[in-house]
Amino acid sequence: MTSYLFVILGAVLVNNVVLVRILGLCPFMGVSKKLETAVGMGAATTFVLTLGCGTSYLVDHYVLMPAGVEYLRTLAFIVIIAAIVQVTELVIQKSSPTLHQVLGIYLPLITTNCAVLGVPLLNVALHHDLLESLLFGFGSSVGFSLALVLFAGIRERLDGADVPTPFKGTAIAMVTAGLMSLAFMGFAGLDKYH
Amino acid sequence: MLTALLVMTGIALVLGALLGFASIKFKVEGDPLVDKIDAILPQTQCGQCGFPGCRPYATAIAGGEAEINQCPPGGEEGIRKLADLLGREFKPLSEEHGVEKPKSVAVIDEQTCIGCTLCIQACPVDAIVGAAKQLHTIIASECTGCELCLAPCPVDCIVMEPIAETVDTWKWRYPVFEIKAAA
Amino acid sequence: MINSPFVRKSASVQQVMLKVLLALVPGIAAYVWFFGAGILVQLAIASAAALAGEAAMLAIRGKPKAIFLTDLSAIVTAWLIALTFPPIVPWWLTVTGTLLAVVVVKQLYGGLGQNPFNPAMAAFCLMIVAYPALMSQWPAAGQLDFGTQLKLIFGGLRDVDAITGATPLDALRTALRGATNPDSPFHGLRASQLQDGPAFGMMGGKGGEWVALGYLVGGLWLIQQRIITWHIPAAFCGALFVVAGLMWGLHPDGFASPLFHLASGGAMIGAFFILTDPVSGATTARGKLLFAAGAAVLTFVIRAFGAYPDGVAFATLLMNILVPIIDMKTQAPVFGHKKD
Amino acid sequence: MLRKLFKFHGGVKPQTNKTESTTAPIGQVPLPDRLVIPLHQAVGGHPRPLVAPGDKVFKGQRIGGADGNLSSAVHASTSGIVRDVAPALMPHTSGLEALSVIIEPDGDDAWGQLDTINFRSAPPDEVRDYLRDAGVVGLGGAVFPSYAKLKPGKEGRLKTLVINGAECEPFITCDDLLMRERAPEMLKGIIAMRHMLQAEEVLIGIEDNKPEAVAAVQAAIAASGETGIEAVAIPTRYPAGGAKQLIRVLTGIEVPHGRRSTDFGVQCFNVGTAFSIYEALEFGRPLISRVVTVAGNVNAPRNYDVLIGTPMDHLVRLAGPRADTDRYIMGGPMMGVRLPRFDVPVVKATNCILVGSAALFPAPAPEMPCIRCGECAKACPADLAPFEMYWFSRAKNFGKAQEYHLFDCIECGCCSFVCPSHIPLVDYFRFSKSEIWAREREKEAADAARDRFEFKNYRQEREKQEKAEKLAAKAAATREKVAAEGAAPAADAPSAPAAKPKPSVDPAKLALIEAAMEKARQQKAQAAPKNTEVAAPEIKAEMAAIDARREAAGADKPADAPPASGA
Repeated sequence: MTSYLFVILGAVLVNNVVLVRILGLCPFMGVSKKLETAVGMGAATTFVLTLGCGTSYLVDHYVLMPAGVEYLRTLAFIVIIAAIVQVTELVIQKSSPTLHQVLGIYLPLITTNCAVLGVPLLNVALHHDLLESLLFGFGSSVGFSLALVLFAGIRERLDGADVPTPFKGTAIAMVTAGLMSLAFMGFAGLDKYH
Repeated sequence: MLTALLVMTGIALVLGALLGFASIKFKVEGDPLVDKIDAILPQTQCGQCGFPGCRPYATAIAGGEAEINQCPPGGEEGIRKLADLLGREFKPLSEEHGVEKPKSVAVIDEQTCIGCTLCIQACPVDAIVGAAKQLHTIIASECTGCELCLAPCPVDCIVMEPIAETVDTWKWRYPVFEIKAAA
Repeated sequence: MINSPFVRKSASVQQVMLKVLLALVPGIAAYVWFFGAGILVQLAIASAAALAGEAAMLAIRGKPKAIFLTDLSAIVTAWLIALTFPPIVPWWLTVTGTLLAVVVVKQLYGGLGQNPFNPAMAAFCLMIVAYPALMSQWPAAGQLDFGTQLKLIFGGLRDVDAITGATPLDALRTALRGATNPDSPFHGLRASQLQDGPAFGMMGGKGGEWVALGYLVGGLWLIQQRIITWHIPAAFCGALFVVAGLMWGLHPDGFASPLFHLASGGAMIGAFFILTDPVSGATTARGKLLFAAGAAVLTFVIRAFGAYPDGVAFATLLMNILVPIIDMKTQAPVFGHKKD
Repeated sequence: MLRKLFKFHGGVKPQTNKTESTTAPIGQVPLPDRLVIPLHQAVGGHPRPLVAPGDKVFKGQRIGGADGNLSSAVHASTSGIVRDVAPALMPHTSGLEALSVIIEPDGDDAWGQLDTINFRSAPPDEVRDYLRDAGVVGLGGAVFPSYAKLKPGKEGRLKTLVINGAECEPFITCDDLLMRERAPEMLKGIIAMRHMLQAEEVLIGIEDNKPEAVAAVQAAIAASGETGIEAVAIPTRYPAGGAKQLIRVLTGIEVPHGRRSTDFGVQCFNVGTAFSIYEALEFGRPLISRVVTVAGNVNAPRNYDVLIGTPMDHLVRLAGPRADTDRYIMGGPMMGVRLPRFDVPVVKATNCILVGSAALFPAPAPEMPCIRCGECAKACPADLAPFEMYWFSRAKNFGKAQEYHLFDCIECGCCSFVCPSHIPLVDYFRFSKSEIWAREREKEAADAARDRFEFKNYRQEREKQEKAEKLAAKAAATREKVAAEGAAPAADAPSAPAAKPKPSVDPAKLALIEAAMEKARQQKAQAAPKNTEVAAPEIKAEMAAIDARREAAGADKPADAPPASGA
């Protein structure tokens, strides 16, 4: 039980997928200008990533491994994720057109979000079982959403700051992301404590 | 090798079926986004954007066929709002579509007007009243300042006049953020 | 043009900052008394570096120098850096840390009032990540004379391990973790026994607890002067006491006492001087309570389970990240919308 | 007996500077050479001018008629000749002009005929209309038409009528002196208001730094023998005289922004308003003068009874302005309005002319960045977070500023007063508010334009269709006709050509043709101006006026300007 908790906690805080593993920076920088869209993107990614982790585990264990074609893993995972993203896009377009427009290019980009591919691959590397895979996927995406939402909160405020012109926009956002990453280093070692 | 092919084909088939199902199930009719864009546009219907009116322009933006910086009456403020709504980067107003001007209304010179009704037909918002061979008048409060009536007038009796500020419409100025270097 | 109001209270940022500096004096006095005058050198180095960095950035940005250099905000940052860094770090480390704080964490965001992160704590975290060894060497009270301190700060003398140890906080944790490990020299020891060691005083580290008391006195004066409100110090100390007390109550031999937590490390300076920084901290009453309590919990977690000797700096930065959302969600109801 | 008082959040205690101007009684002002009476002096619609240049007016004669749902009449302050009805400079920071009636006094100061009304016997609506036409507005500074506030809430009665004699702004003492000298009259006005509102109790709130006023009002209440009216001394703390703050202090009720206080069983009037209501009801005198404090950089600060329209410099001269005077402020130092010139007229909103100099009101130290210290939030009587509103106002992020309740701000100036960074916070809020209002106006205009554009498209579409249908019908008819003609060519064919060569037909037929042509002309005249059908009456009137002008102009030069359309 505790080990499952540590899987989640580790994925959310200690090894935060964006701030510590530095995965998924594209949507992290791109969709964090407004809190509202960040929340939407976080929810979409959480959905895709959790589902992707479960599906890829199943495909890996019940299709690829029995067939002895583990080398197709990356390829197969990309295809699965792409399909899930497509479905998600259709659902969002139907349910929230504004969110769809705002997520814009970033929604299809979830496909190429390295976090979304990286986490299922990490699952394989870490020899997680199905439940652990799901929890790790969920934890990672919650970590991603958390970082994204907090980052968006800071950026909304930074909008009014008198930032020197050369650093306006993405530049100061990168500095901020760096400092956030630094802060998250404070969690180092927590997952090793037992 | 064959196994690999079979596996990938199988995956592709299953996912393809899923996607096909989803695209039918979640089909979207129309685009509510156009309304939101249209709500931001100033409704001058001036056509400076290259589209016949504000709504066509909104449709073009939503469809990705037009840039957000083609509306001079909306000005920088309008572009910012569009950028905000659509999550796009702000761009300065495109020069080929015109420049931002102070808000004006058209005024008909009563002495010169011949009552030809050409301006009435040109006015997109029915802000000109009058009939054939009668004098035309512009309803200042309804004029959007689109300038579309200027060109058709055969005797050039319409001029644009900037709207004067009154005590009611006067705006407080932005407090200058100044720090005197000498202090 | 000037519009109403045409009358104003006489108050200035400079006055606020000056009072913060004055409030640090009792703590600094205790610091000098127990640990030697080396800290004064560090304060001077940090102040000079902060002013230089600020002046350079203001010049580059084309902002008026006189008014911003005399607002004393850079000095406050500098002093907090000097007081939280070990007193014997080499001068270049203090300078680098201060410059990073002033130039990157403060001026790149637009200078005074605009930085989302506490500059001093960001500098501390950056330096401890970059130079973990140098940032973990703390002399014990009265251990080093002024000459040795100067040599350590400016000279090549870096045989540090021989003369300095870890902080009491760090030492205790290492020992407590070792207590359950049969291979460790601390095997079988208990927290209460460990705290009898020469490095420990009545509550916290020897000498360190007096410095903490100095900060407490200065902090209370700041509250009395209405520069800060009671919310953050109270919530921080209260939450730290409760969390530490809870764990200590459950495992008296596995964790240090809550008083020890309050009296050691950066707890007091954090509660009264660092977390209360209005720019990077929460501003609503409820937000302040939440912000400080969160920082206290994180401080304890990092101290007890994490990899770094003290948790205040990281906890501050982590809570700084949360501030915009805390502030947004804890706005007090406005006139006419209260439920009472 | 001590009443339980409530506290409002925040507030400040600026130096009051009130004693100097209370030493002398309310003074009289000699008639100026010229009175400039702006027509728009109160919240609501612009009154219509009722006089023309050259007209002779009596004192108290209505010169501007209330127009629209919420509007208040304006009157001549003295008898004389109307010199002009033209735009004149307003006592407003903008330095803009507005339509004013300029009167040259004849020195007689003669009242016209004055009608009174019995507020006890007359129907309430009539009394309200009477007060509207008497131009009675709130004299506390907000100049809201009083008649509109003299309606009890839905229940038809009111719990508490609050009378505002707090006068919290530094320097201003006009209400203080009014209460000291005219308490019995003011009380009669209050009794009338109480009757109209059916108020259970009346609380007169007076800041405790005005003990003489409290005593005078209490004496008047005792002398009148009325029960349920109480003068309450409240703690001196700015802005206790804000209507919402005073209601809070006296009753504990907080009236939110955008809600009517009558919904909470409370209504609030200024003491000066009560006095004007007395004057109007008792003597039929409309609001043509008010008590104005002249204070600040003058040798003899004092209160004067001033005719509306008196140029301010005429008034200030009586108090002896000092040499270094560089500005007039209308109102107090906390919320006062910087005036564009010295000779702007005294209006109904003028409670004080604060004479300023650089020494008395020095420019604030340079604005520093906000350090989010929260002093402004501590001082805000509306429980707002001014530093957040400032942050987003500065960045012109108005949506966010509104999320922090920008429009709940009463612009009292407490935040700017305490700010250690010397930020003109209130200026940022005024800026944001007026930008938002402008944007709302633009949005409304855009929405209306969209509607009209869509309607025009719809109409054109419909006309096109109708035309097409008509054409189709005509074509069908012709086809039928042709078919019919084809069927019976012998019957009709000779008659038509036969008629043509004969120019002289019988008069009956001629008359018929004439009638048909006339009908067609009429139809054309009716049909052509399609888009005038919906035009508002004023626009039709405007068109008629233009037509008249044009006819007149056309008559002047008939030869060289023939209608081009005729050519």
